[in-house]
Amino acid sequence: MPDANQAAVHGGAHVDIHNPNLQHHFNDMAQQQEASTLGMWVFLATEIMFFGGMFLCYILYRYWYHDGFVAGSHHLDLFWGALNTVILIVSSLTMAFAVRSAQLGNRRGLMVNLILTMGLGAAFLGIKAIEYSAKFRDKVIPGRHFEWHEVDPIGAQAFFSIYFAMTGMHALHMVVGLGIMSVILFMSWRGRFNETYYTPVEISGLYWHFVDIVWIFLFPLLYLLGRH
Amino acid sequence: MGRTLPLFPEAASTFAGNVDALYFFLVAVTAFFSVLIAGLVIFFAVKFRRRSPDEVGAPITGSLALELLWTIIPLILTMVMFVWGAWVFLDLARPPRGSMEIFVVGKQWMWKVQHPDGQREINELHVPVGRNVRLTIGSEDVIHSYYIPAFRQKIDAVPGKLTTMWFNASKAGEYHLFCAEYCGTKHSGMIGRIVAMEPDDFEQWLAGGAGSTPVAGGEQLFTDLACVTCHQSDTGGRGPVLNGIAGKAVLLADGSTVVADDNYLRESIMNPQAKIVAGYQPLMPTFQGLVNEEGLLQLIAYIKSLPSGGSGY
Amino acid sequence: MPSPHAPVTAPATNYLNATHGLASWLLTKDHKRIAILYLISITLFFGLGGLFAGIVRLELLTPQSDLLEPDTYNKMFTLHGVVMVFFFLIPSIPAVLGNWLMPVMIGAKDLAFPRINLISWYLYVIGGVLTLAAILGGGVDTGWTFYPPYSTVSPSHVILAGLGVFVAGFSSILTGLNFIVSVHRMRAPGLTWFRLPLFVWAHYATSLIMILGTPVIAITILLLALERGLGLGIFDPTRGGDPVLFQHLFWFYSHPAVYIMILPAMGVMSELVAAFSRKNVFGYSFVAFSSLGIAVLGFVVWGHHLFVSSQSAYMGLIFSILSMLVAIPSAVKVFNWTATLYKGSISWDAPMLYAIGFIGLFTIGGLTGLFLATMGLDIHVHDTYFVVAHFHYIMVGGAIFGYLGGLHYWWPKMTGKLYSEAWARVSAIVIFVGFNLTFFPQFIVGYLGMPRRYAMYPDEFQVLNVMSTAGATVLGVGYTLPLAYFIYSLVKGPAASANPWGAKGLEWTIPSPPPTENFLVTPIVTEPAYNYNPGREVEVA
Amino acid sequence: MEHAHENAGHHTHGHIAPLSMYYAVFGALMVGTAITVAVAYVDLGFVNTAVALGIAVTKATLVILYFMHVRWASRLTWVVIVGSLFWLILMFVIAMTDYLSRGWMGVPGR
Ligand code: HEA
Ligand code: HEA
Ligand code: HEC
Ligand code: CUA
Ligand SMILES: [Cu+2]
Repeated sequence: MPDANQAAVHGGAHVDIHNPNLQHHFNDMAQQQEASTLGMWVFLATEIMFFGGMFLCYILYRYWYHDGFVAGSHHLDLFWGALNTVILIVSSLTMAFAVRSAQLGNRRGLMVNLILTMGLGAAFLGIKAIEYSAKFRDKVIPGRHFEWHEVDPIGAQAFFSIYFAMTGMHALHMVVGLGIMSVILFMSWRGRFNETYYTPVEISGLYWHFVDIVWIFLFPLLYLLGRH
Repeated sequence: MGRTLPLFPEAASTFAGNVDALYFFLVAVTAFFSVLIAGLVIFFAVKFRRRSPDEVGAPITGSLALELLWTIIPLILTMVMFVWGAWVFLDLARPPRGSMEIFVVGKQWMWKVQHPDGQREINELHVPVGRNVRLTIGSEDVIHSYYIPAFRQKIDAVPGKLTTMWFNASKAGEYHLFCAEYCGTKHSGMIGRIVAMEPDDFEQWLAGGAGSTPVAGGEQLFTDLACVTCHQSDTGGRGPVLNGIAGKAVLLADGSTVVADDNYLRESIMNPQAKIVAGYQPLMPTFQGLVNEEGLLQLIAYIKSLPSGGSGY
Repeated sequence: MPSPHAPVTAPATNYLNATHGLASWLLTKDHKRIAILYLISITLFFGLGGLFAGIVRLELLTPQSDLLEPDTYNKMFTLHGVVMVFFFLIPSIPAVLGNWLMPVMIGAKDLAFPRINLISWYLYVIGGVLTLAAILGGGVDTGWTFYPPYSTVSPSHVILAGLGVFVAGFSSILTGLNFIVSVHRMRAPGLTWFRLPLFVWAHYATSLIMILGTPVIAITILLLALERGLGLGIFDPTRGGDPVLFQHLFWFYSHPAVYIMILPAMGVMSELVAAFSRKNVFGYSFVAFSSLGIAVLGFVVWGHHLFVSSQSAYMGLIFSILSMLVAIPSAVKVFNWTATLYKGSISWDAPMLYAIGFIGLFTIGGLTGLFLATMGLDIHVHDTYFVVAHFHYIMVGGAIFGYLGGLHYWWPKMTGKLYSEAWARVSAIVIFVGFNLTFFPQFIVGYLGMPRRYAMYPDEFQVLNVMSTAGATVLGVGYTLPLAYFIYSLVKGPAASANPWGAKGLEWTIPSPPPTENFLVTPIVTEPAYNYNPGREVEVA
Repeated sequence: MEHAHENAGHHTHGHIAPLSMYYAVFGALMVGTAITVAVAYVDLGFVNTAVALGIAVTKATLVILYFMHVRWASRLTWVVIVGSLFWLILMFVIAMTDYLSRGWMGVPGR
């Protein structure tokens, strides 16, 4: 290959070679930013498949145990579920604002919005905890002590197994999200971001929105279908 | 200690020959391509060996004609394999009507068998030569697999459902029975014998002490488990009459229909509320834990034996 | 070794000696050093997996279970499978050779995310430690496939081992992610897709499988752990679950995963065949696209593991025909490599011996895969030694031969040292002979009907099993030889020139071993890969 | 550094959308949520499911396109998203085909 024709650093790139945020193995900020966002999207693709495995379980058992699933979803608290949906959507909005503030180099806006986002995320988890404890009280925890006096106990148990697996995984992602947000908040407090460099904010935002999207599906699938 | 070196398994069922023919076809294809490719590689590697340190190869980049050739020929060959394999498979998979039906239950680590006439065996199976035999297989605990190499036949025993296999023994003799799906500690001890007997010998064997038949056992259970309280033609009302439902389409409460095959009957007993029969309430309790897999098979046999019924096989 | 081409004295500092101390290795972000970390760790796990294999083979010397209790035997083959698959073969080529070479081959200073690359190695180690903990705590006995409901009730350390696999899975996801982003965003100027070495294509395809498949096994194993640990009812039929659903989810990953194991080896093969016949790979674009074809088609054939599992017969037929189709791109590759040799300038160096071995053994392994994909036949041979022979032919005869070939080929580049060519040839031959003696008899004993995962077996299978055990002994010796002369070469081996094979490719334009940043000046690529005859490109029919 | 700013501004800045867009999308998401909840109280048979899933898909699409800026993203990003969703559906379809076609042969376990 190009034994003979190795050339100097490729043209046009050295302009921002001095940007302190440029890692040495990238040619320029554009390349670095594109790589990071692509990386995040590829990671989200893996997340889609990760949750996808549980959605497949959901589809199959809903098809098998229609009545048990309907009965199970009647047992969930629609009020809390809907409230959590609203909370997450608002948090997505504040997250989007956080990214926008970062794009504009508005550090205060960035931090305020991050804090709002985190607060909403924590509220979501708090409500989830309330819901979970109600389930414990009603003894609809799958396993040996599962109690069910309505139709199709086996199907209902399958429903609650899926319910806990899916919402549990989702909640775990929220917890991770809160961790990431704390780091971003810390970094922005330290003034690490400006309008030329805010990629971490942007890709953390992508993650947060993804977790929101998962809930956008979980809410109707678990709480709503077959209700009435 | 075995000092023999067998190279080919005994063939003792009607379709063993078909499976073996297919096998030989694939062996031939494999041998042909392996020899062809190994031959070419070695031939080229010798003929075009490097003769001076700076020598380079000829500038050949490719050939569309060759690419097409070695796409299409393997494609054709694999399609032959598929069609032939599917043909053999469909034969292996579909028990003919009127087969003699034997119930098999796998549990860690044994195979329990009940014949239609009531004989029971463990880790053995006596069958007559020349008759279609159909096994209905369940599992008490984990997944097992009923495997008779000499018959080239195998099916998993899956807990929570029933599976089927059939064969027609073509040669009297004793053959291996293996559990082929890993099932825990004594998986390799979950083995036994298949004894294929001439029809006369088999009749004699049958005569030697039968217990109660599966149908009779099922009838007994039907009373003991109080199924009768709801499912009796004259009590009318609580539960549907079971006469003649086996093999027929059942209309369900949500408007769909299912065929009442063995697995539907099984589910109706173990998880009755998964599918509610149209016009009835979900009253029937689950019998999970109250009846074991053998009992289930007997109940199913009994339901299928009810007048105007028929399994459809 | 051939006559060293244009000997270049290596510069005083290179990536190996640029910094010193353990911390400089354990905290390195240099893809080449991470590759070395991987090399060491997977070798340890290979030794461990091989140890378990040795125990399995020893037990199978006699029909009775006399050396081991059946329980111990079950743990041995389970651990052998788990360690070999998840901790050796899946990371082997991608994480060692791929990590080392991908940035170099695309003319970059490093992978896109060096820190994530290091994290991925740590995840691998954590996964390995969890699995080791499971082993030391008494082992697992579910088989590497972890099928419930047995795995839900098995009295062994399923959750711990499962967690190990789960964590190692994320290591593999991150590697794949890094490769994909790097290939898209980090290629040197002029390095268009169709100028990439086929090694890069193969790794790109592998990465697709890693990112789309691995998460599914992660969640599957997690669900299994939740079922076992917390009593959720996902796969257990007594709680309404379906054990066959686990099999679907498991094989949705694990069939494509077998292509994670073979595609990188195929990438190595393309490099070896080109370098040792000094010729461009015949039908470059067909070989390149067949990698993608295998990756994509490989995702839709998983049900061929479920032919007797009570899967619907019609779905079985669909899986069968799709499995036939996935064989076509593999066949295309084999034929193209063979054609590459035609009118080449072929040297018989050790890497080429492995390459030749690969072609033959992979052909046999692949074609016996077609026996299994043929439904009427798989009913009989499913879960017998025929299957065991099939996958060892591909995984040992194919993937490991590819790995060893690649390791021999790039060793001088990675370490700057030359190993003993004579010993390398001897070991290639010993491994080839030992391998066939071990696994060929298993085809026969498999068709005879000997089920796999059997600690005891009927007497008449003994002779074939003795042959197999004898072969495994030879094979084990064969594998220790490279270990010995590679280590020896590090101490006493002569220094390697920049391009000892006279091969083409960006990696051969930089010193051996290269400096930390690979290229002091970013290369500009102006020609296709394997351009051994600049300016003379002729198409012949 | 001034140059750096300019150059980076060309390549690295994602699209900066006006605030009004965010509010509009947010409003749509809220309305969608309200509709799904409301529809759940009316029995429309299978239409319930269709509406609920339809709205969920729409909401997700809005989030992806606007909050996650995919509308302005490179073609490659689109490929990644569409590709992974396609893969997911492939898994659903193939696995469910097995379950739906069980029993067609009329042989239990086939
Ligand atoms: C690297 C690993 C690897 C690879 C690449 C493959 C490749 C293939 N495998 Fe294999 N397989 C395994 C590893 C692998 N397998 C493992 C580990 C198991 C067991 C898992 C377990 O249960 O523990 C298994 C099990 C397995 C089964 C299930 C068996 C059973 O349990 O009953 C099946 C069934 O279809 C199968 C088929 C195939 C096919 C069709 C290919 C094809 O991709 C092969 C294609 C290659 C060729 C065809 C050769 C090249 C072609 C030519 C030289 C030209 C001539 C070509 C033609 C005429 C077509 N494999
Ligand atoms: C990458 C995959 C891989 C590899 C390389 C191997 C390698 C070998 N395998 Fe393995 N095998 C599997 C994957 C693999 N196997 C899988 C997935 C299963 C199924 C498991 C299950 O059923 O769940 C299986 C099952 C399996 C069985 C069937 C067990 C059963 O069903 O009961 C047997 C039996 O002979 C066997 C034998 C061997 C042998 C003899 C080797 C030999 O090639 C190994 C030779 C290697 C050595 C002897 C080590 C050499 C030593 C060194 C290199 C020194 C280095 C040491 C240190 C640095 C400490 N294997
Ligand atoms: C408490 C009353 C009750 C008892 C006891 C009972 N069943 Fe039922 N069974 C019903 C009702 C009601 C239905 C119809 C609703 C449904 O499908 O669940 C039914 C349905 C069935 C069906 C499906 C019938 C069809 O037409 O498809 C089968 C088979 C069956 N029962 C078998 C049994 C067996 C075997 C037992 C005993 C082990 C048993 N039942 C005990 C009430 C009962
Ligand atoms: Cu029962 Cu293996
Ligand atoms: Cu496979």
